[in-house]
Amino acid sequence: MDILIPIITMSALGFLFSLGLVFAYKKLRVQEDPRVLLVMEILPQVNCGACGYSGCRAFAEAIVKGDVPANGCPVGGEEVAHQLVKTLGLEAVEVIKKVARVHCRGTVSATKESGLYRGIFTCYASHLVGGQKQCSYGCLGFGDCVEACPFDAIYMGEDGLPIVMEDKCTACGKCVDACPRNIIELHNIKQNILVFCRSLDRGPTARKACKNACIACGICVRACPEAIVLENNLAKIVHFKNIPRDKIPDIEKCPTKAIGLIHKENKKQEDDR
Amino acid sequence: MMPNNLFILQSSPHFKDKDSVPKIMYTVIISLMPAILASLYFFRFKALFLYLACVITALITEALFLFLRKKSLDSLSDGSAIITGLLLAMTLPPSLPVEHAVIGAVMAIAIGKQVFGGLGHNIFNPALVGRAFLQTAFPVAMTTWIPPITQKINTATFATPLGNLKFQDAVAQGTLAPLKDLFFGNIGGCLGETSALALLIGACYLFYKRAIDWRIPVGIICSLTVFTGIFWLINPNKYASPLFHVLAGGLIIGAFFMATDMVTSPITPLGTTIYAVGIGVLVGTIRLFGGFPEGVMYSILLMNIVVPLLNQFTRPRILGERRKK
Amino acid sequence: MPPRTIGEEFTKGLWHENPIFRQLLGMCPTLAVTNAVINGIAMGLATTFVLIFSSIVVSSIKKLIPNQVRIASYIVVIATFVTMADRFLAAFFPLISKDLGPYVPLIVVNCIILGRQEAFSSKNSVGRSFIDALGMSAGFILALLILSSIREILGAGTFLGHQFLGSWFEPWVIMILPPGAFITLGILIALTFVIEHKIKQRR
Amino acid sequence: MSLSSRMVIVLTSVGLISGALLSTVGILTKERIALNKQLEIENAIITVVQGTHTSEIIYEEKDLVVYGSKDENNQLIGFAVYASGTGFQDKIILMYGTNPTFTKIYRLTILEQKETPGLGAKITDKDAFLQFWENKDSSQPLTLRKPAARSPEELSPFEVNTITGATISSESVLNIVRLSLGKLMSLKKEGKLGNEE
Amino acid sequence: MELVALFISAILINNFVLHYFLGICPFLGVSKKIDSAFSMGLAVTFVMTITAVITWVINHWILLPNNLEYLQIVSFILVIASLVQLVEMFIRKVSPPLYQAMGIYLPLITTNCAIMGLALLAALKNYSFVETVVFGVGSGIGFTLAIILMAGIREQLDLSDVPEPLKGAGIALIVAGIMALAFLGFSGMIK
Amino acid sequence: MKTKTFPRGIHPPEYKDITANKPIEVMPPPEKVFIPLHQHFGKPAQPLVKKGDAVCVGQKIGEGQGLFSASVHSSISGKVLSVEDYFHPLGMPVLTVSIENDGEDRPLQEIEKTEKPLSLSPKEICNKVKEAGVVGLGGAAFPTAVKLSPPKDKPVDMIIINGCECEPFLTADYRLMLEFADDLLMGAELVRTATGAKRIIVGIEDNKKDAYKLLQEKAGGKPIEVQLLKTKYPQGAEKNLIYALLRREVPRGGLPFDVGVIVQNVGTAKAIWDAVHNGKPLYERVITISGPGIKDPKNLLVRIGTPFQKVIDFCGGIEDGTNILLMGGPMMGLSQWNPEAPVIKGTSGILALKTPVSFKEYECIGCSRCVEHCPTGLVPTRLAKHVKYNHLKEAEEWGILDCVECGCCQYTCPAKIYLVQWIRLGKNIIISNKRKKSA
Ligand SMILES: Cc1cc2nc3c(=O)[nH]c(=O)nc-3n(C[C@H](O)[C@H](O)[C@H](O)COP(=O)(O)O)c2cc1C
Ligand SMILES: Cc1cc2nc3c(=O)[nH]c(=O)nc-3n(C[C@H](O)[C@H](O)[C@H](O)COP(=O)(O)O)c2cc1C
Ligand SMILES: Cc1cc2nc3c(=O)[nH]c(=O)nc-3n(C[C@H](O)[C@H](O)[C@H](O)COP(=O)(O)O)c2cc1C
Ligand SMILES: Cc1cc2nc3c(=O)[nH]c(=O)nc-3n(C[C@H](O)[C@H](O)[C@H](O)CO)c2cc1C
Ligand code: SF4
Ligand code: SF4
Ligand code: SF4
Ligand code: SF4
Ligand code: FES
Repeated sequence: MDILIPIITMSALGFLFSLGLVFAYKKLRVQEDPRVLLVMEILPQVNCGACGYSGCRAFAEAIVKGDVPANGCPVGGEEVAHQLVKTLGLEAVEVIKKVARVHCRGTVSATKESGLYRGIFTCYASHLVGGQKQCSYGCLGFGDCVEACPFDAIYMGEDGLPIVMEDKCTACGKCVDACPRNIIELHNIKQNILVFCRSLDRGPTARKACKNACIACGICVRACPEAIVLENNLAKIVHFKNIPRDKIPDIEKCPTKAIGLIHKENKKQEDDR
Repeated sequence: MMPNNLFILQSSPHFKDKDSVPKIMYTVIISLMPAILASLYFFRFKALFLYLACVITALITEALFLFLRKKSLDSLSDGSAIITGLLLAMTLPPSLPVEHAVIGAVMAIAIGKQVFGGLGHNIFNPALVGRAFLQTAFPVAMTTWIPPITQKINTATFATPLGNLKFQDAVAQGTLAPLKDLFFGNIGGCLGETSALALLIGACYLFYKRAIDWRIPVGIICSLTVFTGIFWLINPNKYASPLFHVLAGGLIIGAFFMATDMVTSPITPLGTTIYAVGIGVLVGTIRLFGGFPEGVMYSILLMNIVVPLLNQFTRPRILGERRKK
Repeated sequence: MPPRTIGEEFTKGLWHENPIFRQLLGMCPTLAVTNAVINGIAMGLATTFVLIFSSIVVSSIKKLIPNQVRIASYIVVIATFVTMADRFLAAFFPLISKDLGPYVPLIVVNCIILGRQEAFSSKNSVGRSFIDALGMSAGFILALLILSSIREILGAGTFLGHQFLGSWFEPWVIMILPPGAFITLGILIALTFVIEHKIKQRR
Repeated sequence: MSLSSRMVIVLTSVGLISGALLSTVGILTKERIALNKQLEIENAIITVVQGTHTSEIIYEEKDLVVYGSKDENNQLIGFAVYASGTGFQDKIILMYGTNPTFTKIYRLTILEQKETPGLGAKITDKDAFLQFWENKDSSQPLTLRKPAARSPEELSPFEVNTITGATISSESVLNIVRLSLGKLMSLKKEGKLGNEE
Repeated sequence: MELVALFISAILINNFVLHYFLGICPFLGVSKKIDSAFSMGLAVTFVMTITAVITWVINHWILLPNNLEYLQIVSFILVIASLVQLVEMFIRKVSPPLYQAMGIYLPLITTNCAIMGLALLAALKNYSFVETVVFGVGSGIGFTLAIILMAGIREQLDLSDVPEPLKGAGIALIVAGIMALAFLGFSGMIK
Repeated sequence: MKTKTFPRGIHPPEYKDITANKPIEVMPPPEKVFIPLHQHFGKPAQPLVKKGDAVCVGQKIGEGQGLFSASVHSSISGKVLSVEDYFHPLGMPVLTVSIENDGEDRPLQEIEKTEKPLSLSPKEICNKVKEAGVVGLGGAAFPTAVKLSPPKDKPVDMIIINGCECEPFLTADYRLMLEFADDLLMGAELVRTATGAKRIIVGIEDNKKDAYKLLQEKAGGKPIEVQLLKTKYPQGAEKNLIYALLRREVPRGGLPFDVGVIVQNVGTAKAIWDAVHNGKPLYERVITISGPGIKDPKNLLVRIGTPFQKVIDFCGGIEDGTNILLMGGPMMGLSQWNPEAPVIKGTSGILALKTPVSFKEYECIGCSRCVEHCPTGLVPTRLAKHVKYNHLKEAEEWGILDCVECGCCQYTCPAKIYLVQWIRLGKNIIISNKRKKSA
């Protein structure tokens, strides 16, 4: 008897409880698209929001619904896009790997200070009082972009300019948003030539403020008019694929080296690290 | 342009009031002096050693943390650690062994202040965290009292006026300390709390310098008066008078010097008022119904817990704002 | 990830996935029973017992259990072992049982146990689950031991009930009380972060 | 087999097996645990009424149990009173022994308390507290000695000691004894305590 | 009077979190924002009250009469687990806004020792039915109070410079310690 | 008469005596002026001239675009040197017309005087004001024509003429009130006519009693009330001024005409009169050049576009040890690094100060002084922290967008925290995020 009562009680409890669960399972189950979970597993799960959704989960739901193409996640890049295509049976899409690039060479030594800045040490704050450099377009060097990067892909170089580690950069665009002077832009990683200046000042003014400024002398434009134009005192690469290899040395004759090959630069960056 | 000719580039405003954090802190230190001198008079070397131990330990602990966190040691000179040390010492019984005081000062600065990020970030009043730690760690030593030098008696154990009230039924027995003694300091108790007069002199200086928010002492004293007054009116043979409660124990020092700690009190006017009234009521409750004779420390710490919520939910009305009912 | 070796399976519970310091699981018993080393050890052993046996049982019946009643069945299994441990203590160590009060029965809701069943035993073989449970328990006991040693030594001046510090030492009563438990654990967790950080920097 | 029936069967059988296991364990340990409890009480009775040979419950209500203690010769030598009340933190449960007329307290022991360790918890300590409760005269109301005395000799027979720093706990113990004694006296008057004499 | 004392003591003196160390996981886990802390507190109070009632019934009508104390653990936990699930489903059906507010915290409650602790403590202390209910409600409110206060503090700490290693659980535990220290001020209040 | 005021606020040292007794001097036009096409709240003006064009005084050189904009006029006669980006006192380069003076000060031919301006229709007044490129001279440089045509559903019953000039050092408005009292009262009447309001109140702080007396005398017989206010900063901030004078509260995020009020600066009132009565565009204004760094402080009537350096040189130059150059007052002014920047319509003064170069910043100690002094009723420390820790949503909930950047909080803060800069930063980020979202 002593043994039977507990056994019965327990079995009864188990029975009742399982009935409850069966009931719950049948009646109150929430339907969730299992593919969302699959997609979640593929996504990088950093919830950075670069895709334009409020997080990886929202993106997963969107892609399952078909609202975004498979390459919608800039962070995941090619590999994730590829897997998504495979898993969901979507149409294959082309993925251009992009990276962030800094359009300024206004290092501490190259530029002149405008005043003794006193205040909050962020680029944005300094920008709001006009910036502590005479160039009103250049990098302010407090590293808002570094702070903003969720992947630790930017660091502050010794000469006061941010350096992007291209292997870590996922093109999430946070730094682009963070920079008050719009110095950072996302580019196709294959683009190897860049204008490292944003100054719209006239040549003499620009040069006075920064040794490495684009002075709108037009040497590069003359070297390759198909791809480079001058706009508001600044050289602009319209379409980098139009630059033939053999023109590069001519372009690099830029007196302030405001335009040039990025990969040479990159080598130097590698060494800096 | 030469760099040294550069103009300053900054955001407005370009004028600043002359007051600064160290100035406020040193004002408080000066205002504590009358009470410190009084306690040195009442307890002589015992008091001196406690003050020295607490202040020095507080400074060393602060320096250690600043060093560990790779911050500039300049902040030592802002005076806040000195205040913490002094106030801690002022809340200790004169007979407390110096090594206990040292532990208290370490805890006050370490757990009460630096773990939160140092000056300005702490949630709880550091000196009282130190005292609460000691009270809980060494309850016996923290409730053993010696008489002041002005009372020429020589007993090993001695009770404070509030202790008498709680455990000896002093009102009924008629052994309650006279108000005059409470006011001038001819009683036992913690270093800093014996003489209400000396504390009030310091408090006047604080008011003169506008270093503290008047709402806090006024709110505490009023609410305590009302709370204890009600019971006193009901049964004056059992409960002590409100004036006794205001003058006894740590209330004056607590209301003027500890509850007013800016870091750990609310920043909004309404919040501050609620905070002060809360302290007064809690002090009354603990003194009349709690297990401890004195509740100032616990009341302030308890209200410290509520301060973030008070700040959150008592945002002042913005000019032109219409509040939803 | 390559499969972990048996050794790694065991040691991960000691440090990298230490249930208390790293995963912050099972905080309640940790705080509640560490006022004396002996209680800590008893609690640790009881938890170990439950963890190991329920791991074995769960991993061996995992295939039979439909997903929907998974948690319920695990809870019953765990509760069964907890009851055994509880009864055992009450029968043979009545004093300790009294000290631990309701915290032994509370092992049943200890997140470490259910968490391990969910995360590990329900997916791995009996052998691996056993090793994993062993490692986790060791980590748990280790944490309890550290915490309870600090608390007992400072709070009572004793270790396992024996005078540890000299009689000059005046015990810090607070360490035996709730505030001491919280504060000590808080500091220990911060310390493990610091150590972990240092280890990472070394690499 | 459908999923639902599998769910039911699995959970029921888990319950079944668990029930079986538990009942075994339960039965195996039941006696032992009951014995432990009983031993605790018996030990306490022997401590507070020394010379007890047998004892039996002669009165029982919530929070108050009276055991009559008899020696080898089946002579009533006193009562062991199990009583409880609120202390500083939580309930204190204690037991004390009296002579058959309740005019003398032999001894006191604390069965359960949750007072502050190192402070209120000293009420379980013989040197600090319990020894001051030996052989008290309870024909008059007991009073508390504060400040504390150093040795039992300093106390009058009607006085019990405080623990320095733990007045409340000491007072609570005294109160529990006082209250239960009062109750017992009136019970006795009403003749509800059995008719031993 | 006794009941009032029990109630106040459950909230302030023998607070579940600060005195008994029960429910620490949600106390640490769900105290980052005041809103969610409040919802969690509500959910816990709610479940605690129901648990108190049902476990009392099971204990006094089934287990004790049959001498089955040793089934307390198993049966209580089963009851709690199923109860939580039923409550969750019920709320979801009946009031979606309420579900949004507190439903998502319900699953967390199953492995919360506060609930189980309540059932066990009430059984251990031999409370009567009314006492058990008061104890349940009081403990729930005590838990809510503690977690909301904690959340307020943590929101403020989000605006502070807490040392890196202490961020998160470390500082939360220290704050809990000082809170427990302050709550000691209430001890001895109920005699 | 009782002085009125608003709650909270501060009492910074005034330093008005330096220039209070110096009558307005006329500064001769410089050889070159640099006239930015963006000197006002709203869209920049579109250039109407190009390099090499000849222009005369008062000729329109930039046309306002759209509703919120204002036209820009030449302040000298001469030749346009360039139309290019140039330094601007606000910090960012702005499209600027630089003109070389031919020394003739040739006025525009077609200037016409209106004999009976008060009998014009509201529409006509507005048009004349708009043509003249008048913007608020009290600081925000809000296009006045827009202010004068409030939406139909918000009738205006009250005009407030803001003569508070609460910023330390500045005395331009004060001198203007003393020397052009009639003009500005007439200007006020014009505003009243244009908007159909009933009453006019002129608010003057009690540190300018003689201006108060003078205006009260002149206002006799007109529906104009002159009211003395207790000296306190920022009395001149319009929401506070409206509260002080009328006890009306402008709703959060609203504008004065939400409570039936229009506030105009005294200088603006005069400019309106000049525009409507004399047909004179806004090409010069009164500014105060003061501060311990100026050798010979003055109140000057200056042409818009004159570089600061020229103005300072006219006042004897800068003293050694000057380390900060401001456009505007010390509470809200903008610090300048480049003395070549030009005077614009919103320039109320140029100050050269000697401030302590370094001071230590502390952590906020929660003293609540900023809360006690914020005239808007905000919790500045909280706002700053929310911005610092990137809780922009919370910052908005706590009313960051209501901050008028008066600087009271930072002035009183004993920890010397850059409260206003944090708040400004937060406002900028929030607003630009909102723009991005709506775009
Ligand atoms: C500011 C201040 C706060 C205090 N707070 C408490 C307290 O909360 N609890 C306490 O027991 N003593 C506190 N004290 C000490 C008491 O004022 C006093 O010394 C105490 O009443 C002694 O009583 P006891 O020994 O009987 O506990 C405080 C002292 C000061 C100066
Ligand atoms: C943390 C702490 C725990 C305490 N625990 C107890 C206790 O368990 N029992 C007790 O009687 N007093 C305890 N007290 C002290 C009482 O509050 C009270 O001060 C004491 O009973 C007064 O005793 P005394 O008159 O001998 O100083 C405790 C005090 C503290 C600070
Ligand atoms: C903090 C603050 C202070 C101000 N002080 C003055 C002042 O002293 N005098 C003034 O005319 N306008 C002052 N203003 C500008 C007024 O708020 C308002 O914009 C102006 O009086 C409107 O007139 P206006 O359009 O003619 O410039 C201040 C604004 C702020 C935000
Ligand atoms: C009016 C005033 C009261 C203070 N009271 C205390 C106090 O009670 N305890 C303390 O540790 N520090 C006190 N301080 C110093 C300082 O605020 C304290 O160290 C900070 O809490 C540390 O962050 C006080 C400072 C002021 C200005
Ligand atoms: S923040 Fe910039 S550098 Fe960092 S990952 Fe994103 S795009 Fe790349
Ligand atoms: S690139 Fe932009 S954000 Fe980065 S440091 Fe330079 S100015 Fe700042
Ligand atoms: S918060 Fe804004 S409105 Fe308030 S005092 Fe500071 S600057 Fe002025
Ligand atoms: S005035 Fe400064 S220190 Fe005081 S509360 Fe405001 S920000 Fe903090
Ligand atoms: S261990 Fe108690 S809630 Fe997790």
